Amino acid sequence: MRRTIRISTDPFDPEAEIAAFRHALQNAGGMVSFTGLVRPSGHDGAVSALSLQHYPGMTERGIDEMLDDVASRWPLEAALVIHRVGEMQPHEAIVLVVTASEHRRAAFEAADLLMDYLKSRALFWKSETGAQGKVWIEPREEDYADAARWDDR
Amino acid sequence: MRRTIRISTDPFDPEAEIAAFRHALQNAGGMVSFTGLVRPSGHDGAVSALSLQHYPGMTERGIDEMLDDVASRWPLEAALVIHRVGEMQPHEAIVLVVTASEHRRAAFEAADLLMDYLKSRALFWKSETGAQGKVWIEPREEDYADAARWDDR
Amino acid sequence: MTQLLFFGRLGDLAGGVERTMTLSQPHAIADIIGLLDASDRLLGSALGEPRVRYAINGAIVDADALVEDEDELAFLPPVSGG
Amino acid sequence: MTQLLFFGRLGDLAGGVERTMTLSQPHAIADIIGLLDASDRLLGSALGEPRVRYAINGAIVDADALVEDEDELAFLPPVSGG
Repeated sequence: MRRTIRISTDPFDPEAEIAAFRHALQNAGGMVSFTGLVRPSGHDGAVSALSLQHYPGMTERGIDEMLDDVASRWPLEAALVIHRVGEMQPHEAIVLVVTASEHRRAAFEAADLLMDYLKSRALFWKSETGAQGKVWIEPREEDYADAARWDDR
Repeated sequence: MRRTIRISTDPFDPEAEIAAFRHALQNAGGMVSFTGLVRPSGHDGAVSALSLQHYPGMTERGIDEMLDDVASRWPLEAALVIHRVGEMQPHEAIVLVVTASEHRRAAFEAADLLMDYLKSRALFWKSETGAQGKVWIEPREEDYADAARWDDR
Repeated sequence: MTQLLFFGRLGDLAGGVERTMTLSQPHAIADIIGLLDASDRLLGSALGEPRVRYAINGAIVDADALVEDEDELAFLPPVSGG
Repeated sequence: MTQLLFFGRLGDLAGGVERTMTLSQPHAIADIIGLLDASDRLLGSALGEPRVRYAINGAIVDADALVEDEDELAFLPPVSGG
């Protein structure tokens, strides 16, 4: 499985990344992408800024291990994970996951698992700054439950 | 739920469509896309051409009803379905489904259901022309099973 | 004049997607298949296969539904999109 | 010199992500938390919360793992990405 992991403070263009990913495919019949966006209204009314922190080196290693897991579960041709860190504005892309496989089910499930892991297990810390100051965000119960779906499969 | 359905013989640029879809979003936090591609090797070795036929009017109506179903199941901000018909070349995009919602699970499940339906229930007929002539393709057992997952939910 | 539509491999057997037929009175779809079968056994038996569905003017119907002149009758073999 | 890293809200409490400490001999992480707690109870109790995990040089370890001078010790509160 071809893989790319990129964590950066630079804004990225999700569709340019998806297009580059698609053009490199050899024999995939399907490609699934998930793009996470900064919502204009967050946990605390209007969000003025969203900030993400990571543990350089270790966060990348954790995602690389997730991709090992994904590669062992499904026959994917390629997978891509891009994650923004630092300060972000509403409507900007935070995260992009793209997967490609011969048949669609593998691509859907792999993208789904990667997002569940990125939300609740990867080493990122997210804060929102709104009217009431800075708030550190923790995964919702739903996010933990989503990630746990894959543990016994 | 904002919706777009387009069936056309014209090639389309999946990422240009995804980008336009994203730029129109108001408050979605996540966006899922599935792009189906003509594989260079098909059921019968190398594929020289893939052709899709539809029933103009009725196919669109069927997809519109699928989108009613999707809108009743999940709180989506928007959904897009583009499907090529006519003659296609390897690596070209056949189908694009994009969904957007506040939280990612709804977008993932809606895109997944739409693809299951498009594969095995929407009014399209697909043929491949290879070394052994023209072959009409039918859904795999897996495709019928995938679509049936949603019937009782 | 009734418009007949043959999709997928049925179009190959019928020699084209579209064909017209004049019905002096309403006929059940099963009867129309019988008429087509009389001139082309291969097409007739393909149209009668259990997995082929029928639509009159865009609505799915059973084989005993009546087709009138000016109707559009479509024969829909198993679909495959995406 | 030991490099300490405080992620997420722990960094707010510690007044920054990075801090250094000199350890003349190896200490268990629990002992280091005790040392930090002595000068800052708020930080100390936050570091000892059950959901905070610890990593030495990038490997997740328990609170009784020994930290040597030149090690990097990271305090990892509950994560949230995507």
